[in-house]
Amino acid sequence: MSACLSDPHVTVLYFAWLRERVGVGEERISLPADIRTAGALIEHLAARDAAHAAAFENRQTVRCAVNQDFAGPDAAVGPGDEIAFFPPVTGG
Amino acid sequence: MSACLSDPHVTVLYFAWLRERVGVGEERISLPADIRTAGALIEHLAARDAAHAAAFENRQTVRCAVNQDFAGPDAAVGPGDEIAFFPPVTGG
Amino acid sequence: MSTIRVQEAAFDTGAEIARLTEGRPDIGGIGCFVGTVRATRAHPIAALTLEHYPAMTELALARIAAEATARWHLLGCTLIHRVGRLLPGEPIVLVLAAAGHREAALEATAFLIDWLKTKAPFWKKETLVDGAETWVDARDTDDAAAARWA
Amino acid sequence: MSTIRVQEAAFDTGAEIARLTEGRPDIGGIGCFVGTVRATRAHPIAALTLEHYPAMTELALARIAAEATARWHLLGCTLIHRVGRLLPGEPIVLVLAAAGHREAALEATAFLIDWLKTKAPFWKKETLVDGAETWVDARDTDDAAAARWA
Repeated sequence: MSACLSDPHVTVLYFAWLRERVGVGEERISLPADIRTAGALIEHLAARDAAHAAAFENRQTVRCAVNQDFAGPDAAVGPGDEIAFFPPVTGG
Repeated sequence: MSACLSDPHVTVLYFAWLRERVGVGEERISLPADIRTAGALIEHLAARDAAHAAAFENRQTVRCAVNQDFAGPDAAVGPGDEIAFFPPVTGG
Repeated sequence: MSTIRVQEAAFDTGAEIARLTEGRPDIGGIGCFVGTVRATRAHPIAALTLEHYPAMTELALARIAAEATARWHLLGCTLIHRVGRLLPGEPIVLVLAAAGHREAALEATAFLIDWLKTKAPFWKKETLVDGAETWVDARDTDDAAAARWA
Repeated sequence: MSTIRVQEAAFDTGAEIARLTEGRPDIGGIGCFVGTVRATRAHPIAALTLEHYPAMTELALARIAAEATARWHLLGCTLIHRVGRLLPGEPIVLVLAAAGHREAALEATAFLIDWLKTKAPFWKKETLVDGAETWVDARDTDDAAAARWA
């Protein structure tokens, strides 16, 4: 949210089997101007390569947090945000 | 219950404020042949003296156990039994 | 397996949990309740004195533990109740219930303390800071809490 | 007052209860839940590995603690969650809720573990005795348990 318009990047984090499928726990990606929600970001990421496609293959089991707060697919995302994707939590 | 008919005694125990009012925690008393329930025993004891009368003055707040098991006023009592009287319990 | 004790000494909750769970990897959750002597500005007690019916107490506690064990298939259960004179902040009672899953462990814990409060022969006398002594009255809410498990 | 910790090391439940209740004679009851790594003959796991989202975890736990504190007027609350590799029988999570009376303490304890299971970013991977590894699936019953507090 603390965006610098000249740096349209977001930090994307992956946990549990999403991390294993993507192959990295964290990546910094350039955010296209037309990607404004977490749901749109998922589509954008899933189209990148086979690893990302596999991670997002079952959208129903993917949960999201934007800037360390749980968020749905309609949540706004913008430059500077930290967006995390992970399966439903299983702590406790 | 393990009665010896030649020894018609019961052990009566008192706890909390019943003990304080009666003045003793335990007494061995001779059980008249016509006293066959805990309720009848209360009436018998309450008639003994002022201390017992004071202990049993509010029957609604007196609870009973016969041979270490909670019992109502209709519970059978007989020679050899241990009968305890006390207020509603307040542990925990 | 149940541990039932009535004692004057304080108990060690961590050690009791360790004892309960030792060698039992089939346990998935332990519910616990510790009751303490409560003193507030509105009700400034100096001490609580716990009396009980020695010949009956452990029997009554064992019955309560057996009931909980049967209802919730507990893998272990601990009831420790102190007697004698206790000061504000001191622990009075420890309830532990171990089960495969948390729902059973926590429900059984609530059941155990509810039943203990209404079906075990303990009586509390309060000593106020001015020295006045009063036997604590049973609470209707305790009867209601116990009744929900009937 | 809340204590929130995420750590690899085991915790000392007795010490945490002591820390929570120290100098607080207005506390009348402490509810507690300890979750442990469960292994059974039907499901013989060798280890559980806990992963979490470090930047978010303590924040999420603090939100859960704040919600419980507000709803049940808690006098203190502790949430400790372990991460890393844990063996069968080892403790995973500690929940403590201190209140004036037992009803609030025990209800808050159930709420805290229910919400923690569905609203804190932890993930469990099981290692079976044959070496196979599987990410644990979320349980529908956990969502249902959390939903009853909505």
